[in-house]
Amino acid sequence: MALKIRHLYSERSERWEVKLMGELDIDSSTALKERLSEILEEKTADVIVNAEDLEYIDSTGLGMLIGVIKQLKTNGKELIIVNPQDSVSKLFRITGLDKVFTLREE
Amino acid sequence: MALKIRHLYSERSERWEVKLMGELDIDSSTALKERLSEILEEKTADVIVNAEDLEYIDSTGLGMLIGVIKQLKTNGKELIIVNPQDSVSKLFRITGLDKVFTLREE
Amino acid sequence: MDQFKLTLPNKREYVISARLAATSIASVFGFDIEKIEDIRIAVGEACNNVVLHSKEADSFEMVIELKDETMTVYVCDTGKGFEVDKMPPVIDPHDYSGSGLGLFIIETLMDEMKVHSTDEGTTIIMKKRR
Amino acid sequence: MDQFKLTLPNKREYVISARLAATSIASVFGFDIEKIEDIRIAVGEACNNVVLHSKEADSFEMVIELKDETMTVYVCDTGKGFEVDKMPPVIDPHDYSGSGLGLFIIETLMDEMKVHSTDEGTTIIMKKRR
Ligand SMILES: Nc1ncnc2c1ncn2[C@@H]1O[C@H](COP(=O)(O)OP(=O)(O)O)[C@@H](O)[C@H]1O
Ligand SMILES: Nc1ncnc2c1ncn2[C@@H]1O[C@H](COP(=O)(O)OP(=O)(O)O)[C@@H](O)[C@H]1O
Repeated sequence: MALKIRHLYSERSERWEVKLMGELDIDSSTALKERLSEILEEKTADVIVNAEDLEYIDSTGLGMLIGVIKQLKTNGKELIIVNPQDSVSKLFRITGLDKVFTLREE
Repeated sequence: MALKIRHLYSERSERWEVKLMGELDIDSSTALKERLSEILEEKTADVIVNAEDLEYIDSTGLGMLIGVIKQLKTNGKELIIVNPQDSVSKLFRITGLDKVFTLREE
Repeated sequence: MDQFKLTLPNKREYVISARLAATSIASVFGFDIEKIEDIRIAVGEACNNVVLHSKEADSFEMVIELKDETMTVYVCDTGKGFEVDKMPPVIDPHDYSGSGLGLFIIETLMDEMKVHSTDEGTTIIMKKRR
Repeated sequence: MDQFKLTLPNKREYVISARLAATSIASVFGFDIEKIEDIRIAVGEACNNVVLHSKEADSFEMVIELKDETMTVYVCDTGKGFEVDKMPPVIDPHDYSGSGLGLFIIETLMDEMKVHSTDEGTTIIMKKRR
């Protein structure tokens, strides 16, 4: 598969840490959506997405993440994207979605 | 370009060290052939080819290297391929060219 | 002029192959990394639209032309098409719900974009200069 | 069955794009890394032959079919062809001078290989099972 997903719950910071490697596109976003639903059902918490190895995202990936963010918001939780590559931040920037997502360098 | 070539002459071991990164194929083998001609004209010496980042070689790349080996032999010099990846060694093995080339792990 | 044509099944799992073919050709043509990324995303969005909105078509086509300084990409399907003029204007990002950004992204990342659509299918034409 | 067709200019610099398209499709089809590498090399050798021996053709075609457990790759050109029966037997590696290994490599790496050649062109058909 073109997207690898790793997740773990950090007891110390009380949040989910999700690492994405590869391409988040129209095909792989379904797998990520399912994975996020599963873990958030297990425990509702903030989600930190490590995007340093995420090489590609498209509008379907963005749309799926926005759905997750909205769902988290109803529970007072957030999703933060950490260390996106230039090509990925560029897409957030040109779509104006950098105002909707929380992006962070660490 | 699909092949990156780096070379340096090691005074200590008195040989050329050539590092190949990417794909040595029908298109890029011309560039490598030219580079090897140039450096061997500058100084006739053994050539160590670092193949750890060589991701692909085909019969045209093999044929080109054989030409260089033959030319080196007339001067009592050799070409050694170091640390080839599995897919590259496999091609040497199935063609029987592992008997013609010197392959080495370091 | 050098021309490439890729016909592929209209399935979401193969969009990645179209993207890769396009970026590989762009790379041979000598685009820099940032422009290759722009092309990768634009081609992806165009193919996504076929998969999402032209389900009637079993397969679709990507044609790439390299001429002088310009790469032109055509993504053509035989779906039911849409009314290009009735497209809503640019969306407020805060209202975005996963739809309506594809063509906007293409327009922003490429130097030129044109869309032809009839009830026999849609062709999107994108140009990028080196 | 899923079918792909790539038409590309008969130039050595684009062989890499055909290889990449084939490996990307093989990867989506679920081949393991070693088999993907085999396909990459076999497709490369078949395309090299077109570039080297069918210079008359301006473009050539790669067709890929995915069915059940098998990927079939056709590389078709409209060059002058060759006499398949008159092919020399396997070469002694010590005598190798850069020619005559391509078809042997394809035969070794793929599960099946067939060559059809007339004076109107050559098609090489290669099969690999998952
Ligand atoms: N290839 C296509 N076939 C049919 N309709 C299309 C096609 N491409 C775009 N459209 C129409 O144009 C609209 C806007 O497309 P786009 O900007 O990519 O946003 P999205 O695909 O997210 O809805 C789509 O919702 C669809 O109605
Ligand atoms: N597509 C082709 N068109 C014309 N002749 C070909 C083609 N493929 C192979 N041949 C012929 O078959 C011979 C053997 O091919 P091959 O085993 O790949 O070795 P090589 O290409 O290194 O000579 C070639 O030398 C050529 O004469």
